[in-house]
Amino acid sequence: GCSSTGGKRAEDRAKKLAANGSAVNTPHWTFAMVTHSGAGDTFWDIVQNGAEQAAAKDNIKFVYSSSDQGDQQAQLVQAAIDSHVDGLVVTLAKPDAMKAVVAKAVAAGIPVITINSGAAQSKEFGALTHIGQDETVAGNAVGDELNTRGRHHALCVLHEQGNVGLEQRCAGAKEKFHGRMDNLYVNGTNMPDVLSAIQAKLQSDKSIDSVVTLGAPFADTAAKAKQQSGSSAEIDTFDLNPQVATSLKNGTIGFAVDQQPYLQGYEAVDLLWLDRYNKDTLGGGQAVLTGPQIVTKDDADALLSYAKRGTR
Amino acid sequence: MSDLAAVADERLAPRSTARRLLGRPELGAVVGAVAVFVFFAFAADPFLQWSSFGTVLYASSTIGIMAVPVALLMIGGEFDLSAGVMVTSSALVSSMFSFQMTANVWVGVGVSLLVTLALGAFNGIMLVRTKLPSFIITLGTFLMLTGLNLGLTKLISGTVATKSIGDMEGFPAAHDLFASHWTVGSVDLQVTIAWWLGLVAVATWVLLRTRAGNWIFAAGGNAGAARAVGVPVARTKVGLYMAVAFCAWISGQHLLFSFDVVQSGEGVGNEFLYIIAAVIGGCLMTGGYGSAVGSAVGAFIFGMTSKGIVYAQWNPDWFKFFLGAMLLLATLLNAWVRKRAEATA
Amino acid sequence: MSDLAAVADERLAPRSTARRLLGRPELGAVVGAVAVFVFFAFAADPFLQWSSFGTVLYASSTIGIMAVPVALLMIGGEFDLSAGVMVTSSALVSSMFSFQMTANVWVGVGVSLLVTLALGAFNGIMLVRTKLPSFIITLGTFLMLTGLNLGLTKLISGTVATKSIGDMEGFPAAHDLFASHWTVGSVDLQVTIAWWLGLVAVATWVLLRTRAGNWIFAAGGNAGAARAVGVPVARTKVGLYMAVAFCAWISGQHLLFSFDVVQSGEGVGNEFLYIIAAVIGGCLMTGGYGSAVGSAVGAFIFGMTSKGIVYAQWNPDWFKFFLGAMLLLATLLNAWVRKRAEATA
Amino acid sequence: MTTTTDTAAAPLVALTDVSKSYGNVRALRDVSLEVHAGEITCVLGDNGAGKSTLIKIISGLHPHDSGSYAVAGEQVRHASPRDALDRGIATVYQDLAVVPLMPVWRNFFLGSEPTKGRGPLRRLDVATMRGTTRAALLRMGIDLRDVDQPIGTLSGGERQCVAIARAVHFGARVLVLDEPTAALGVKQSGMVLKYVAAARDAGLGVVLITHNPHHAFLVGDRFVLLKRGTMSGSHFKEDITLDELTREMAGGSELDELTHELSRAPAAGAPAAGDTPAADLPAQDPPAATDPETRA
Amino acid sequence: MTTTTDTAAAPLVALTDVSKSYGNVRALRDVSLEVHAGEITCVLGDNGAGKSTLIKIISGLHPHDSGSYAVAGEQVRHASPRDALDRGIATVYQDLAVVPLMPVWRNFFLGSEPTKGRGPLRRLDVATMRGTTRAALLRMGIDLRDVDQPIGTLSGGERQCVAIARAVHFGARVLVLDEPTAALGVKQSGMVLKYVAAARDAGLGVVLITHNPHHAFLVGDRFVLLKRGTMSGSHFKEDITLDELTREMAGGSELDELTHELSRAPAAGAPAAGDTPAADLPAQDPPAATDPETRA
Ligand SMILES: Nc1ncnc2c1ncn2[C@@H]1O[C@H](COP(=O)(O)OP(=O)(O)OP(=O)(O)O)[C@@H](O)[C@H]1O
Ligand SMILES: Nc1ncnc2c1ncn2[C@@H]1O[C@H](COP(=O)(O)OP(=O)(O)OP(=O)(O)O)[C@@H](O)[C@H]1O
Ligand SMILES: [Mg+2]
Ligand SMILES: [Mg+2]
Repeated sequence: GCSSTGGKRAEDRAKKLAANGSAVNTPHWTFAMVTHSGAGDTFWDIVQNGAEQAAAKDNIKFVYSSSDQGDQQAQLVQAAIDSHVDGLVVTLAKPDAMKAVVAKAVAAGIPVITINSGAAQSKEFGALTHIGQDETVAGNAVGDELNTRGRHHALCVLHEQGNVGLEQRCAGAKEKFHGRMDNLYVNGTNMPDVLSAIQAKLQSDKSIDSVVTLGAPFADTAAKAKQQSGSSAEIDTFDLNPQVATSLKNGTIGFAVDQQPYLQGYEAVDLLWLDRYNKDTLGGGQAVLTGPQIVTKDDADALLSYAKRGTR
Repeated sequence: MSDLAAVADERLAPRSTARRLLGRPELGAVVGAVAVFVFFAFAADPFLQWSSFGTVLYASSTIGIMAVPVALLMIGGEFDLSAGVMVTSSALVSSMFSFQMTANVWVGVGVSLLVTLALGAFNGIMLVRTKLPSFIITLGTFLMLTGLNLGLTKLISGTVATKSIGDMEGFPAAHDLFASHWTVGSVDLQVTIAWWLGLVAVATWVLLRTRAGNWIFAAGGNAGAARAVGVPVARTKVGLYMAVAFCAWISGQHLLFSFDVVQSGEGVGNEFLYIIAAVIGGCLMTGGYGSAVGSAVGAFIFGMTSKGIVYAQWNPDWFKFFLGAMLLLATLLNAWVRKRAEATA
Repeated sequence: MSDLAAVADERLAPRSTARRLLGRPELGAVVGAVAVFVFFAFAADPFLQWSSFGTVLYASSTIGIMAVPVALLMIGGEFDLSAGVMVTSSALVSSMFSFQMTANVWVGVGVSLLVTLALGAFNGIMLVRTKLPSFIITLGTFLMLTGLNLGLTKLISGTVATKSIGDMEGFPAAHDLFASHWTVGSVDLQVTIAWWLGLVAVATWVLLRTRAGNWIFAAGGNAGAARAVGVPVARTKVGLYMAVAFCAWISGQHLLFSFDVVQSGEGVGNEFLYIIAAVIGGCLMTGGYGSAVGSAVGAFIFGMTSKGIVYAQWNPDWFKFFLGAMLLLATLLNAWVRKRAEATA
Repeated sequence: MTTTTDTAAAPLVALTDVSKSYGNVRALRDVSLEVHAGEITCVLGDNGAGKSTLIKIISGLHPHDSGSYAVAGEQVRHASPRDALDRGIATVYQDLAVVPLMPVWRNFFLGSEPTKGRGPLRRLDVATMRGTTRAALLRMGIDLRDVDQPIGTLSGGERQCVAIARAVHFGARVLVLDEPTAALGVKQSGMVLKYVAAARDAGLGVVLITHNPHHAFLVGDRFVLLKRGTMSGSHFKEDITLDELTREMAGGSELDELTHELSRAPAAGAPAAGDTPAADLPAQDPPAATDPETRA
Repeated sequence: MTTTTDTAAAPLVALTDVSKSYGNVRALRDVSLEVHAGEITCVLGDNGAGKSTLIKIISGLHPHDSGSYAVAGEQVRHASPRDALDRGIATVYQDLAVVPLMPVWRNFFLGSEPTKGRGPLRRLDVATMRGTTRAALLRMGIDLRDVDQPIGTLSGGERQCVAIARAVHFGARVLVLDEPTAALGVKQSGMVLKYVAAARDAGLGVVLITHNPHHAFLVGDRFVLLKRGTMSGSHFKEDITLDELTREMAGGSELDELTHELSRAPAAGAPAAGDTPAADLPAQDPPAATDPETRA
């Protein structure tokens, strides 16, 4: 039987196909991006989408790889150098692990751009420029926003233990937040565990008045946990996805802080191309910031359709 | 042959029913469970609330549903490292099929059942055909499924998560079956708890009272001997892998219908939780020994411990440390109780 | 007893040296390695460069250093799930001790050796004392170490990573020992490769030519029988866990001295890479059979595959899928070659 | 040589020129054997001669490399022991086919469990299983304390008896026994031989492997002698004497030498009541070639 | 009862009122046993009587629950088989203590490997190990194709011979053998008895378990009879006849009945050359109580 509501047909009907195809006639260069992301992370998925779109436009072959272990990430950069790529985009979540190998890339004449984390080290390592937003700064923005909203006791839900980026987000929020902030580690690959852990936490401490999840997929689960444990805490989150946009719209989620991951990927590839093509740089030696942007109910409507197509 | 009469045997020390009960594999684990419960009852005030009990039961049931077939598989002498991601695969198939075909969600659920069973059969058939260790075979499946989950989801949905099917036909009914919950007094009971207990009951019946159960014990206890007396060892093992797949399908549907959306990267690592539950519950790593009830107790111990630490509000940085220490202590207690029971029985 | 003379035996089919070689466990894996190599030589252009060879060797060596003792442990019939995080623990101890005490880094390295060996001894002694399966014991250690790594690092350093010790006394010398590299022609060879090959050689010698090696095989092949003929099984197992700890220390120091800084959350999951390498290299999951050279070949296959996929620039979403498929194929080929070799030998 | 028999029908089991190698070890070469209904075929031979290998081919555990294997005249190639069992061939293996951790009664019925009820309620008939197991073992002189104890905790001989009782219980047409009495006590050995004879009388074909020429000669109808993987002889009972059989099994001339050595040995101890040491010898296996009758 | 002996010194091994339970199974109750230098002590009994349990206590594999255990007059409590080995007690276990996947020569020397070289270069003396293994087995009449083959691929009897050869090779003061000849061929059984006698003559104390009263009577100096976990008798060789021994082992009266049943059985086959069925019986184990001499 067919469903008369929802589904792909509904989506197709709503979909506006964006024009595609390369607009330049530069050689078919290969750019590699090596990040510290785990597999299947929504944030990095959007970064990739941005990079791919720029690559399509600029006639670039785009190669992505990632590992959440510092030494593995360094090896992946080394593999990119071995493959003689024409440009390299890296994240410096673990700057010390990347130092030597980035220097190697620079020495091999490969232009390097850093994105997301590593604003402080980017220049020192010899990168052209840095695009994005330090996780700490994003965290700070959350702390400020919580203060604005008059929260007193927040819960920071880390969906992976020992992940540098997540720790920075929480630490950044804690730094600026005037109230008390607790950490909660959950097993991000096990959604029922996320649900029951947040639920347990909310049951055991009724004074928690806001829950901050560090990734969009966990916001909805936190909302569910809140509902099932009868708590009245507000759910806030880092990053966007269609569900978060919808929830923002209908008020289940208070706010989301967005770093515009699409921009980080898109701009990195585009700037590499500009460097190759025209020796252009952006930012004048300063990092190019892509956020943080606080997204609330008011912006949600506008962003929903972009989130649905995977670019916000 | 007068001295062969079945009178009370002088070579047997008398043994009370209580002691006999204590000698059963799962009842060692029960003592561990009670200890963990008592511990957290004192260490964590909110732990004794009825509502907390519902949360702990839910956490236990999501592991327990898979721990049952994994325990059976371990009794049958094999592992399944792909069990964790298979749950996600099952949810993804169901969601994406319904969505892409704009079909009633029940169609997706049915297709997912077939696909998941096929995955289980693949594991089993590869195992008996190649005679490689199950660790290697299912590790291969694990990696391949992890890749497929991500690759196919991105290929089809364009993102790393599926689209919401919450507004599609058939969703409410499917939600009721796989992800509903009732409120009894102040306890919120998820339907997974019913699935869990049902599966434990069926598995116990199969293990102890059917030919298949006999074959499972034999296949794990001594595959060569089992084959020699005519037990269809290969068929039994394939069947066990399909049982794992079936439960992965249930778990997967729960995942889908309670969260509407499935993240393609989920499930990795959960296979070990299932194995942990089975082992705490008394299954031997080497096969041939264990019980379904034990796996349930193991899942319950795990659920209580992981949630109890949260209720106790201990420093979260040390979460894993406490988890490890508690599990070790529970298992040690379990082993100690069993040894005592055997020695004095 | 004339017919008992040691003349050529009519019951033995003739068997050439080449065939005899083919029958060795590790040489099955070698065929798998060659196949993977040839495959990527065609599929990935950069794979055949000398510089890539250095990268692949380095990747293999970081797994291989740990795969050696893990293989020995598996031959001895046990697992170590804590091997991955123990590497991180070792690096953390070394770094934090030196930094906090403002001591020469060699002091930290020494303390780290002692602490890591103590961790190994803990695993081993718990195992032989409690008689619980090693899966459970080392799972407990794994969880506890994961928690300790994070908890202690945050307690001491305030963040999830240690402070840099790159400017401390003794660092250059320690860096030379654990993390230097030479450039030979256009190949960049890391010192870990030397450590790796050295460990393989020592382990092979121990396994095949010493009493300890005999005991390792016996402890894994039939612990009861070994005990009955007087083999100190418990001591052998504790020793094996300490060997794992020793290699974890080497790996940990490499991690520290090549990156100055250690992330407390790393290492989780690597234990399986070590086990994979050992199993691909022909170690039996059930113990009593395997070789150190095999584990090296297994690590090499894994290194080639994981880096080869990157060199081939395949869609990264499918990385895991390719990895799983390649591993399965390599192991299948390995098993097939061995079977053929045995049948026609 | 064993092609013509008085039993008219095709033999229950007929192996012709069967060979089997394990890797480069040639365990069997061109061995032929026939098993007829109501007859006991004894396979005799030294350690490592290939007797168990032959058994394993008959019972479907190993496929044969060459030669032919017919059951009741029909050419077969058993893919698994199940096939052989389905053709009515029940086997007691030397390296006992039991599952150590399972209770005795489950082991007894393993692979042929009786059930009751139907459909989803079909279940093991546990009461029957326990009862039958206990009774079958009692008949063999084994009084088990508890049929629920794991079979791995039984003594070697008790385990052997379970395996034999099981094969006898399920033996439909052919009963194959690999050294059934090796681990058994005096009483149990007698029981087993009685069972073997009873099975033969009931019309079953029996293959019996034993190192004891006396046991063999007592119940056997034909004797197949293996030596280092090849057939070194095949005799009907009427064609051979116990003495010849023993001598052939022990490899002939070397035995005498040994007998002399041994016969000196007991002299070091106290003299046996009534018997001279030499008179003891015939009664036990190895130097049986020095049977009083033979030497006289 | 076995307290006074002609050998003046303290017995090599003395167990007094030893008991042992496995969980709720009382396997042994108040058993006493002495092993003297230059004597062979036979432990006899039905299946499941507790013989192997007794052996395992002597060899340090299981601790005893109560009673005392003295080696050469000194009270001991072995924590592991290593302790017993260090006190010169070498054992052949019924459920063979071999590691199936290891080569024969490694199994042979397992736990007592000879080494050469010193310091870090100390290594197994592989040449000696292979050579000794091969030679020791050849002496037992086992001509191994390849001492490098995994011991698990040997036949049951071959494996048994390796275990015996090992114990004999390392046996310093006491040699304990649990049914060593059960799986052996005619020739090998003779060899083993010869070894046992030789060990005795060399001044070792030997404990021999067997189900064969003939074997026992041939070489034994004292006999300990176990029945359902308790001692049912203890005799010197001079106090008992083979016939009495056999009768006691088989449990007395029931045996005659059995013998009659069995003696009818072979009559169904072809008549044996020269011998009557009844005359066959004495030569084999179970109904040995009907030895011609006895019946006469
Ligand atoms: N799986 C195997 N792999 C290699 N060789 C084997 C295997 N099984 C048996 N053999 C060899 O084949 C030969 C015949 O073995 P088999 O077990 O058939 O002997 P047997 O006649 O039963 O001896 P026994 O009387 O000692 O039981 C032996 O020499 C043995 O070493
Ligand atoms: N590990 C164990 N657990 C429980 N019961 C055991 C165990 N080992 C042996 N038994 C029981 O103890 C009794 C004595 O066993 P043991 O092996 O000593 O007998 P045995 O005299 O050697 O017999 P056999 O002649 O058959 O080898 C047996 O009834 C057996 O069932
Ligand atoms: Mg045999
Ligand atoms: Mg015994």
